[in-house]
Amino acid sequence: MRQTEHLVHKYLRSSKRFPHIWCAGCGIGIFMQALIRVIDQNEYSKDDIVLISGIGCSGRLPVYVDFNTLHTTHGRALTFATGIKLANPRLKVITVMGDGDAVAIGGNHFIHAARRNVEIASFVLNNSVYGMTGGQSSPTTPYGVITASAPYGNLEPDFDICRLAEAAGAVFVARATVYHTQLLDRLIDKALKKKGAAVVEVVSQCTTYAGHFLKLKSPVDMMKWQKNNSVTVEKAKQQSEAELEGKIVIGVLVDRERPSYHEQYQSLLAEKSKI
Amino acid sequence: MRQTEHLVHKYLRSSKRFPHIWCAGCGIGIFMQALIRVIDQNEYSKDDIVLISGIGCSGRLPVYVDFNTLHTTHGRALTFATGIKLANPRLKVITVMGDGDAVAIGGNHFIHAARRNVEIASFVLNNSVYGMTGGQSSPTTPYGVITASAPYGNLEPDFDICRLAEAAGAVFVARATVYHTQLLDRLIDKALKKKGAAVVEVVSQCTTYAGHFLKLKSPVDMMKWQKNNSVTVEKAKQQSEAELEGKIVIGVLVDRERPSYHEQYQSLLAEKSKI
Amino acid sequence: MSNTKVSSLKNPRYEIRIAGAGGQGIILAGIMLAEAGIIQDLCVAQSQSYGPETRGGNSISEVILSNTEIDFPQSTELDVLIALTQVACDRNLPDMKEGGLVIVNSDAVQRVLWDSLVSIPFEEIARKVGETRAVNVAALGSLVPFCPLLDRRALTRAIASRLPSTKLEANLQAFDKALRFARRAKGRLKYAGITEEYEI
Amino acid sequence: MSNTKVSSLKNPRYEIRIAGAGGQGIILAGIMLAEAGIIQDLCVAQSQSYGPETRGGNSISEVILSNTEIDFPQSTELDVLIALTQVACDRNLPDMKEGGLVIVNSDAVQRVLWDSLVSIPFEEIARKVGETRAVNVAALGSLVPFCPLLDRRALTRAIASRLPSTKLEANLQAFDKALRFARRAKGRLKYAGITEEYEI
Amino acid sequence: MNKVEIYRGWCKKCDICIAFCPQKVLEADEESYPTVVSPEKCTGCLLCEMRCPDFAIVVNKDEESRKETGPAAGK
Amino acid sequence: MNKVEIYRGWCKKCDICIAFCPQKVLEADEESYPTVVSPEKCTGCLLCEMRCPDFAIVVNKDEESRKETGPAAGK
Amino acid sequence: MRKVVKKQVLLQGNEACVEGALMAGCRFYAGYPITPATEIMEIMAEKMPETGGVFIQMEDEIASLGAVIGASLAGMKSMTATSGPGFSLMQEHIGFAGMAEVPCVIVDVMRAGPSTGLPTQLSQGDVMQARWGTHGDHPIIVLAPSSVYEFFELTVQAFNLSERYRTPVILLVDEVVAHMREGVILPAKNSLEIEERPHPTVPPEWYIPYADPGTGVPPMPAFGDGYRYHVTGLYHDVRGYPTVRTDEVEPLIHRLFTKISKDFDRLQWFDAFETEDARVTVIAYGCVARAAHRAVRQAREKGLKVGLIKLKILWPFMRRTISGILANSQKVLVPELNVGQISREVKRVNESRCEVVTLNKVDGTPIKPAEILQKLGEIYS
Amino acid sequence: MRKVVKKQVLLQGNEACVEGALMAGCRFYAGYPITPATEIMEIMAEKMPETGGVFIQMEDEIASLGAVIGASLAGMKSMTATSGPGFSLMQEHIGFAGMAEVPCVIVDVMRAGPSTGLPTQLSQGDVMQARWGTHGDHPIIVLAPSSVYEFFELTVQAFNLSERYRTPVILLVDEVVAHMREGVILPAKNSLEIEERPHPTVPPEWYIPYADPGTGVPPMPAFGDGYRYHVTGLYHDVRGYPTVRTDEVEPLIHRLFTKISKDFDRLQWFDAFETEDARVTVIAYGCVARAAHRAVRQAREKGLKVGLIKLKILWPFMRRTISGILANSQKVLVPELNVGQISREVKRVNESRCEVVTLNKVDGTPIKPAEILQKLGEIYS
Ligand SMILES: Cc1ncc(C[n+]2csc(CCOP(=O)(O)OP(=O)(O)O)c2C)c(N)n1
Ligand SMILES: Cc1ncc(C[n+]2csc(CCOP(=O)(O)OP(=O)(O)O)c2C)c(N)n1
Ligand code: SF4
Ligand code: SF4
Ligand code: SF4
Ligand code: SF4
Ligand code: SF4
Ligand code: SF4
Ligand SMILES: [Mg+2]
Ligand SMILES: [Mg+2]
Repeated sequence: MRQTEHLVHKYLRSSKRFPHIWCAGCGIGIFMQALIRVIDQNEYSKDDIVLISGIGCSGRLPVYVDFNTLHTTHGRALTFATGIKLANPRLKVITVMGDGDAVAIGGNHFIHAARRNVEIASFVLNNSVYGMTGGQSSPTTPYGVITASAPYGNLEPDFDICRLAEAAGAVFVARATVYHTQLLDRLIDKALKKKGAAVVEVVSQCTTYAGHFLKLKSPVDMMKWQKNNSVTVEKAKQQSEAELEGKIVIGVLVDRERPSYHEQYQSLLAEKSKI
Repeated sequence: MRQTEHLVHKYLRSSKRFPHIWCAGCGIGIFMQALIRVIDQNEYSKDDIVLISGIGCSGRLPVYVDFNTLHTTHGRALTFATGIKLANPRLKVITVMGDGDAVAIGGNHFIHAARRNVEIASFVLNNSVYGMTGGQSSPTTPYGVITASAPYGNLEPDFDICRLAEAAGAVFVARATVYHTQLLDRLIDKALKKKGAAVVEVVSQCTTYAGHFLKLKSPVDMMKWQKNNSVTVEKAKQQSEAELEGKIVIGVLVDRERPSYHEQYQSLLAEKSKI
Repeated sequence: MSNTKVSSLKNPRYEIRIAGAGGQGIILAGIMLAEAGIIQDLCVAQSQSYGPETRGGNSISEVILSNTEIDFPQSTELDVLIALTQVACDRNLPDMKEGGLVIVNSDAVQRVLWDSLVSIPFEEIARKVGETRAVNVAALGSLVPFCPLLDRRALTRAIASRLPSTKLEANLQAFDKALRFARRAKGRLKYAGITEEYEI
Repeated sequence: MSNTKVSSLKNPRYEIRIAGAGGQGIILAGIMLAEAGIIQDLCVAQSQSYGPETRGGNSISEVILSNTEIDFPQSTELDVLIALTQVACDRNLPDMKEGGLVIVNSDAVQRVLWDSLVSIPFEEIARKVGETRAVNVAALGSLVPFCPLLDRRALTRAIASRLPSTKLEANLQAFDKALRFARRAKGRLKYAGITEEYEI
Repeated sequence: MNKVEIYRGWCKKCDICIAFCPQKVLEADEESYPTVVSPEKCTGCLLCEMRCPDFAIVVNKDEESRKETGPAAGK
Repeated sequence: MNKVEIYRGWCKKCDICIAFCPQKVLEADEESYPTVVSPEKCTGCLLCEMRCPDFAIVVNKDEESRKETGPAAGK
Repeated sequence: MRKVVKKQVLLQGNEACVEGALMAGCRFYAGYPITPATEIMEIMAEKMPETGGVFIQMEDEIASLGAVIGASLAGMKSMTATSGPGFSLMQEHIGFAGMAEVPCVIVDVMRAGPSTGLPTQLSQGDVMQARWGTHGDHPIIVLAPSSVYEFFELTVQAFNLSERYRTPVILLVDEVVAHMREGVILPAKNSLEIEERPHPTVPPEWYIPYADPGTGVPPMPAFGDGYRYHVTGLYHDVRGYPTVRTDEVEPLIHRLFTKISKDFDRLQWFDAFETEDARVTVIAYGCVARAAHRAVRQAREKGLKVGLIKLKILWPFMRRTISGILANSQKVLVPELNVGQISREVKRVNESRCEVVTLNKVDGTPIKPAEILQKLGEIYS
Repeated sequence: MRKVVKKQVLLQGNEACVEGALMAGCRFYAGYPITPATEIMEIMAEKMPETGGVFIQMEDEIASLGAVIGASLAGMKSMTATSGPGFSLMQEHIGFAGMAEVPCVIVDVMRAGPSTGLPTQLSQGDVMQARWGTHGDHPIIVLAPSSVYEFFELTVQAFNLSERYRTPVILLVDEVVAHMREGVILPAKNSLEIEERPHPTVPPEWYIPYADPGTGVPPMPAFGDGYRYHVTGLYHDVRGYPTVRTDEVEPLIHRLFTKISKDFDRLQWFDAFETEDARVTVIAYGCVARAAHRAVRQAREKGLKVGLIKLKILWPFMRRTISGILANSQKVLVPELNVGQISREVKRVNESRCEVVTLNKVDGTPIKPAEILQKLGEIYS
């Protein structure tokens, strides 16, 4: 019986680059496979997809896949994405950002993209740490834990990325973990189809750095932790704030309608353009 | 009967600089007077107050008052404030920012300061426009209105500054207008006393630029508009979202307790410092 | 690229400055004046300056008119200064060409130490025509009798092109009134060297 | 500031490089080696390089030991190369001094074209002592018989100072085993010019 | 009687004090400056002072108002 | 029978596939690579494939599983 | 073609810039307001929708240039405009555009600095920053107009150069040139040569995004054109993939420089006045060149043999042209509205051929013709 | 004082930097991680609380330098460290610190650029950026160590200069110097002279914050000291209040420059090796100076009369020292890990006294002694 070909091969750039640079058990690869799977299911043309990242371990994703790919500067992926979508609205524009990328240095672009509502599907790979630079605290690092830049424990509370996106105005906000792959697929699918600024927080594991300070030794432990600490949106509604303390609420958190920026701009063009 | 001295004279730097540069009827002066009043009531020492602004019409405030004053770069007031408060926790650190300053270019520092919870009292003078540069849209400019940079109407929805501060983690969040001076006094007072990141949105009028596009001709019209469109938090609780559409909800929106960054840092110092 | 011989300096070059406070429409007046030059197919250069306080600070607008290419686009020595406030007058006098003409707003300027001086009540004129903001256009009217390069019709066309039609009538009235004032004043001028020079 | 006459080059300078894959503790080994130099009061310079892939990429660490001031702190021609992987061996051979010594990890390196070669099963040794991560310390052990400047006791002290005490025992065992391997290998070496030079 | 003083050197004629005085104490004069037309109606509520963007208006309360509402805005 | 294939060239021995296979189909061999120990138990649920961060595992479903759950993860 | 006699129009410098951009085919503008560049943004907000282009106001200058680069990658000619503080913030992305070879035009209307400085006042203080502001070795093209018409013309050329070389091009403008109005005759739509970035002619399978086609400038498809490729700010191989191999890094850096430097001869843009027999030559740019022009005229009237070179390109520095001048003059005078920036370059290439005299002003006001004239008188011998 | 014989310790360059900062009295660190500067931040995170100082990780580099400036205004000696991309982002605030005269130290551990470049590789590409990166005319001091000990020593001096002149000081370090370990003997705590910013001696009522006390450096109280004053990035008068008056602007800019330039003589920091009779002199800095040192030794062994000047201060450029060298050598060789940055300055001040030869490498790897030796051989005559 012949060797079965993994679906990803239809989308990978060249096997020379593999195995990829991510550490054993790192969650980024799990997300990458899910993204490819959903794109494949929807039969989007590779030519129409633009995949944009910032800088970080997650920022290395685009180089592996055969789309129009763009590895930008740290924190700024959404600014490039905005330009691309407005310049050619036919393109399906996707950003992949790390937690540091999206909400540390890139926090301003993150909230403005959510507000402005340009149709971009954004995925924040939240591993609660700066992976690429060696395990420093990020704005999503839990309070109190010890990191490379917080040897006495992190004194800062963490952001809730989804609440921030919601408060800023994103029309679709959702959360999954890389453990919950099927949910992840569904959320990616919804985000890719949303006409407007869609944000999915993907809770992931940095096995090399975050495992250490979260006192979870192996990738498996970290994924078990994701499994055991997650609560679906539906269940969460029936729980008290205290019960939800420290839990990961997964599922669709916001799904609302608002005309996207580029739709409105297209109407403006239809009205004003003299050519 | 001798001429009564206005309270502000105790705090103004030199009457040579007056009348100040703000346009007739601009709300910034009303806020400035309120701030002085509350500081005076609390008998804070001028030497202990550091007043920090970014760039914009509101950024011109510090030059007039006899505190330790700092006029920084556009959008970055909170970063300087953070350094000052941590370097000398005894100081009462206050920032005054415009809406563009605080949540356009400065949006990232705004959410991080709220999250980090350094004890800084921040006042965002929201006139819904870039006043200093001549009336361009800001992130709080209402949808649809025509501005110097949106000749065909603003296509972007506006931020709710207070919701953003809340989602980011600020421990005290409140809103007043310059019409509601007494409320303003109370909120300034609470913010100055809060141990942690406190944010007060001060809805103000830019009579020169915003009046124009809001179709409110005079400062008086604009303040009437503030009066007529405001709803107190208490009343708002009894109203539906639809009823609140376009309304300014005033009062204390968030008031919660969380140890401030510098308190925690002081404990860390007490434990680790070898000198 | 080109290596040109520069032409002689013996070309008439007429430097006009309007000075006053922010909000008096001074920059617009400069633009109208420059626009008139364009309509007459002259070479023109218009520039302005104002303090950081765009609103209320001191503001000036200048126009250079010339028959040939303008090398330096800002004033070197003013042929005419129109001063709408006392401060503006005091600050700008040092930039006058010897023998140049100073036109002041008599409603706001009291003291001027200059020989060749014309005083016109621009604010009064503006009030009279029912459009207090017409001070700037009135100021332009006062220029006509003195500036040989300037064509009255071109200037009114330029004014018309930059004003909303509802305000035009009153503004042109102010323009005419000021022009007539100026004409009368010209007769009384002790010395007005610069204007003579071109008035052939 | 000073204008010194530089001293002669005739000073012994000993260049050691450890090369392998990220995660093999190579940089730590370099630091231990340098630390040993410090303990012996030698002049030392330690440096490293790795690709952007800190994890898993190629990684090298080098140490220069000298009795006198070290001018250039990186290798020019290696006296000793310890290669823990085949790729590391292939890539670093070109930097060898003629007659220098190559020590390879026989568990991972099969082909080497070099005269003065010593092959030691570092991984095997590490497994034997029950601490698979002791490969790097084992590698250090193999250096002792060949590097005349290096004092065994200083090196073990340096190792002890950089390891958690729970791991120390096993690591020192690996160190000793590798040292003994190396001693035996030294006897069999066809040609080991560089080492002779200092071994007096 | 409460005394409302206006400092013309700083006043920018924005009309705010006039518009929002609950007692209609103030009116614009022919030069558009606010001026006190009904001093007797003034309750010393200080709203005009507090809302003046240019610190150009100050209310000197009489004994009675002081007792009721405190000495001045700042104290 | 469903066939689970593991590509060692890419596998980084993270154990994720082993730990989360609902049927305990996989186990680590002596080199720590995952290996199929109970092929017959595999239900073709694809969870191992979907969770492998290195695309090193692929499940070739038999006819029956295909009918029940569709052809493969991607389709 | 029927020749239409076109009439003068009165344009502000910043307006002329927009006209130039439109003529060059700019269809994307992203920006953030800042004095004295704001007009460019405001006019663009009006014009872009009319021309089927895109205008967007971003949250800051970093975002603005990010969006501009993105739009350019999607195939649109794109630009932004700012002033000192915003220009400082754009530096990281200027380097990105250089490294990823994304055409774009950045206008810096200089104001007096450093820091917030004098927002409404005149200066030429950003000349060196335009060359060296971003980290790492990189080439850059910087143009400096001295009149309203030149601002129009050089904006067109900025786009042309940017497309031709796939590089960010900076227009460095002083406040006088940005804000003054002059009568200009705009050329007819099709009378100017408009350049487009090289497009790949091979099918996507053959396309190697960063291979040197001989010109140093690899063809560039737009995202969505079917040529899927990878763009990064990391050092990359010819396929665009990250590399640390010295044999791939070195040629990349080398190509980034040589694609422009091979054309140095074509990039000597200047106007010369009376330089042929000049004993003293003034080297100037921007509004100072206008003052110098008048001063040179006045000096000639007095019989002084002086000339003027007005630089239109500041970077790459016109070594060739200036060397020629230095060889033939006894002295050169470099008046600038800064403490001496281009004069450093003049000295660098001078090799003591002649005396380099500077005239500097940093108080926010213009250098007047009389000041230059006086200096010319002083140093003339 | 009893002399204690101190022993060598093995320190990494970045560790030595922290030791230097601590010895200089640094009590505030704000930063954002970036290769290859991250170690400085991580060690500071550990050391600051131990020394009673403050450490904070900010949301980006802009915020980091903002916090550093704030802390310095509140009286603490403060620093941050970054690399190219972060250094580009800091440019606006570097200008602010210069204009507002706030002492602070910024370490730029250079990586190969432009843009993201080669994060882990070696380069000296930011030399010109360190001088010219922010907008507007401004002076700056930039130091460049070439060994672990020097990194320690120059960090102490960076604080000293920063305090003495109330100016930001930049430490420009290459990856080799930052990451290598050498044995160093740290001086005893009190053996080094530590400078403090001038403090006002007059009572608050008499204090005029930006008046020149003769030294060009006005006394600086801390916020909270009772001297309430205004700090701004705008041009300001002696009281710190915004001004556009040319008679106030001009003296301010002038003072900002002269407070440093009057001390040029004191700021010629270099080491010279065998330069006295050298026919060819190498001018180098950072790790390249180490390679040059060896090459010069080797060349001398062969009988070539060559020497080396190792620069410790890059900016202000040591015109005086270099002019002396240029006057006495027949040729100078400037090897650099960039396309030629300091060599431009050498050429500028050369005035054709001697031939300036460059040796450049931009592939992320070091220049080896052998390469310099070879070049020396080639040009020696
Ligand atoms: C302007 C700038 N600052 C800092 C860096 C260094 N840097 C690279 S990645 C990174 C953080 C990565 O963290 P995150 O975004 O969470 O991604 P992860 O690696 O965890 O996937 C940092 C700080 C940079 N490249 N550019
Ligand atoms: C980096 C930078 N970008 C842009 C500017 C120009 N600028 C000055 S103030 C301002 C906006 C002011 O708006 P806001 O903050 O709302 O204050 P307001 O004037 O309305 O009080 C802008 C864009 C600047 N000074 N610095
Ligand atoms: S460091 Fe962490 S985030 Fe980065 S590849 Fe490794 S496991 Fe993944
Ligand atoms: S422009 Fe607007 S915000 Fe600025 S001073 Fe005038 S009214 Fe106030
Ligand atoms: S104090 Fe009150 S009542 Fe009296 S004038 Fe002022 S607003 Fe009116
Ligand atoms: S509120 Fe103040 S500024 Fe306005 S009119 Fe009254 S006194 Fe004058
Ligand atoms: S497909 Fe499902 S049952 Fe089969 S091996 Fe994978 S996880 Fe186990
Ligand atoms: S999940 Fe993938 S990488 Fe991990 S052990 Fe299984 S096959 Fe290997
Ligand atoms: Mg992360
Ligand atoms: Mg505003």
